[in-house]
Amino acid sequence: MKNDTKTYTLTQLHTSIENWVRESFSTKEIWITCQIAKSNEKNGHYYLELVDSKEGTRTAQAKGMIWRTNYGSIQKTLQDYGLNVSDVLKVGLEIRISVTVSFHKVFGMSLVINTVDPSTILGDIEKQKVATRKKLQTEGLMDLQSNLYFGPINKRIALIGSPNTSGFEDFTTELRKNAVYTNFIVKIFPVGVQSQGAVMEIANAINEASGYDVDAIAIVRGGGSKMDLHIFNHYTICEAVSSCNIPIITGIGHETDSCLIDEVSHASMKTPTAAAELFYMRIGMFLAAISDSNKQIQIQVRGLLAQTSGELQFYSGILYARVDEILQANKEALQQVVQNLQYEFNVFISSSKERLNDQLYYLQQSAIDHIRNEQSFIDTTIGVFFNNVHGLLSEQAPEELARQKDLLRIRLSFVLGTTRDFLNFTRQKLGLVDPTRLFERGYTISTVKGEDLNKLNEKLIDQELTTYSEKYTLISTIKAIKK
Amino acid sequence: MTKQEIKNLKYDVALELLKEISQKLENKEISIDDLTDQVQLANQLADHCKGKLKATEDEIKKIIQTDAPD
Amino acid sequence: MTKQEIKNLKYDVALELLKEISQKLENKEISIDDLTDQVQLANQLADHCKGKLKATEDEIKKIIQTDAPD
Amino acid sequence: MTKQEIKNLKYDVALELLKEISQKLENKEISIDDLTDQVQLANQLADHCKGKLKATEDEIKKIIQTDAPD
Amino acid sequence: MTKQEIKNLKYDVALELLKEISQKLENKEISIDDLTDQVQLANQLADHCKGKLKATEDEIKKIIQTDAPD
Amino acid sequence: MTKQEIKNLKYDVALELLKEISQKLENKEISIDDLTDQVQLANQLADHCKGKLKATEDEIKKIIQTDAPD
Amino acid sequence: MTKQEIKNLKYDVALELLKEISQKLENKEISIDDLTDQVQLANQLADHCKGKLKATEDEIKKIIQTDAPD
Repeated sequence: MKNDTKTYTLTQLHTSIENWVRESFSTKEIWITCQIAKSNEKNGHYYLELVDSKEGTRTAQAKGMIWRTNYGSIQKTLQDYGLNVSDVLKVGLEIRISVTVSFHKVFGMSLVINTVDPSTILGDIEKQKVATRKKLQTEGLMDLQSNLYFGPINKRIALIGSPNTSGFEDFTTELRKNAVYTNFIVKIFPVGVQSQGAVMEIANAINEASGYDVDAIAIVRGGGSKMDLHIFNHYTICEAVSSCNIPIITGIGHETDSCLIDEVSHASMKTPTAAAELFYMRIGMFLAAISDSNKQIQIQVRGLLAQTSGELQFYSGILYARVDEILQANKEALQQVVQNLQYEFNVFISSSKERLNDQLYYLQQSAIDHIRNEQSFIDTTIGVFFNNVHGLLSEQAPEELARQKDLLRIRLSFVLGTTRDFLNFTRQKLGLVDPTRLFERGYTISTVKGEDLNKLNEKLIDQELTTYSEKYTLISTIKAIKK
Repeated sequence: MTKQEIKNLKYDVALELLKEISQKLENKEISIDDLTDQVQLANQLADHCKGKLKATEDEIKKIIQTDAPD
Repeated sequence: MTKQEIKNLKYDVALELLKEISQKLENKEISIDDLTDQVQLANQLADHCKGKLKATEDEIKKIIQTDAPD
Repeated sequence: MTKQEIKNLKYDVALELLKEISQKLENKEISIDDLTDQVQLANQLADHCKGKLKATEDEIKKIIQTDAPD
Repeated sequence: MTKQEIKNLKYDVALELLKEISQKLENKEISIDDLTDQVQLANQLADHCKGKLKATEDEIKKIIQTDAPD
Repeated sequence: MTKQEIKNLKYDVALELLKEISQKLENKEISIDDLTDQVQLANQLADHCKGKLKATEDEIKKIIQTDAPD
Repeated sequence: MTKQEIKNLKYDVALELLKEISQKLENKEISIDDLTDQVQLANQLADHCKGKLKATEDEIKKIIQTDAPD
């Protein structure tokens, strides 16, 4: 590092910047848009943290402040538009402001706010209002209240407001102290119109009040800044008003634009006092209108009541007529069921009888069939039997007998034949051995000592041989034997 | 089955017995010797059933009649 | 078998005997000497069976008739 | 179902039971043995329904009449 | 065997005797001396059998006929 | 709905309920079992409405009367 | 043996004698001296037998013939 380079103190540097900033910006008024990230008040001064961001990322940040000396003029400008500084310097709000850039040797850069543009804030409120109105229209909630019947005489009033505020006092005082009519019964539903939970409180109060026997509900507020009254543009409150079946009269003190609640309620008056006036004036006008003649009043009242009670009678009438119809229809239905039941009973019994009779008849027929079958079986059996008996006697047995007799005859003739043959054969054989016959034919018989030659074993030489013939008996001696 | 026993039978049981006899007859499972008895029994069963039907009918009529003037 | 004995026979028994005789004849198990007796018996058995059948039928008809007017 | 039980029945339930019996009869799901009981029950149910109708009618008449002079 | 004796013979016995004579002939067990007597006997036995058959048939006819009108 | 609850009803609400009952009746959506109660309720609602009307009438009369010397 | 004696002989006896002579002749047991006598006797016996046979045959024919037309 070279030592010959020129070196300054921080003070010198800051002094230089301070001078440059003063020269360049102190007389210039610059308009910027930014968001309030932090807001603090101290000794009448406001210290803010201003930021700018793009897609969730901070792109710039600076200190901002409103000097006590400047506060008055800013407040005055805003007041003309029904706004307060305190409304405007709320964290999260986008604002358009004119600033002067200043630089302090110790505190660095800061933006001194000279003017706040109310139109940006008002534009925001307007935008929300438009969106909420559209939603209410879409849901068909805009005209519900205006269709409710708001009679001329509304004695019982539910009052929603913040007690001890001027608007509240104005309303109640006006009801009590007027020359027309004061005999009101007021049921108070206190709400804190400025507190954080004001929206829910008011909506709950409306719902609660609608459960009471009151003729109308009054919602009052003794004026306030545009931001203060902005809660009356809130959807939750408007929705509660629309859904309420008791006519709601608003008395919210505002000089310029009305709030959405005024648009959805049955009637809206500019101030709480005016709202109170509406109540007693209606009675007053009604009384005035009917004051000329008592009779006329009676007629008119009766007419009015008749109109209302006509509807009642109509529905009551329908009711009783329908009850009769229902009873009659039920009687007929019951009768139908009972008749049907009796019919079914009869059908059941008679079909049971038929089935029983069929069963019995079938059984009896089966029994008779069974008998008939047996009869024909016996007839067949005995028929076959007799047939067989007849066959045996007239054919089989006689044939057997005849066969035996034939066999006997055959055998007999065989026996006789063979016997005859045997005898004949014996005779022939006898003929062959009969010597007389042999000699006749020229044969001779020779014996030795009366014995057959063939039976002799001894030597035949020189033996005496006797030979028989037809005519002679020869004696000779054997000389030689030839074999 | 004695008359008394038949008398004590439920309608459904009696009808079932009747059907059984009928079935047996069809299958020739009943001897001629038993036939008369079985037919007699069947007849008694049928009478019993008829009686039950008649009684039921009468009761129903009675119930319906007492109901009628209503 | 005496007439009385036959008379006391059950239908089934009588029919069985009849069938037996018929069978025996068919099988030539009956001698000519016994034939008359067997024919006589068969005849009596058949008569008996028929009589039984007739009686059964009459009884059943009677049962059915007493049943009819119902 | 005892008389007391029937007495405690709602009209709609009784009517439904009545229809059920009718349905069962049509489908022959009821035995002859149970028929009398069922008829009796049906009758009691019908009476009960009639009674309820009558009572309802009377009560309504009373309600309307007390209302009438108005 | 006297005629009376033959007359008392059963059909089966007579037929048997007839067959025996026939058999004896076949077996040459009959002497020519006895032959005439035996043939005579055989003839009488056959006649006897015939008679028996005829008588049996008549009796059976009688049995069947008395049965016929039934 | 107790008498007290009815008493706290606004005229319009009571009339609305009355209309609802009327509508249900017309559509036969009410069981006989609930009929008496519904009629009773309807009657009470009607009475309530009538009372409200009457009260209104009376109040008006009173107002007129106080106003009368005018 | 005289002719008369032979005539009284039974067929079987005569046949037996004949067979004996025949046997003897075959066995040459008859001496030449007796031969003629024996052959003579045998011839007479054979004639006797033939006669008997013829007579028997005739008688049988008669018996059978009387039977034949049957």
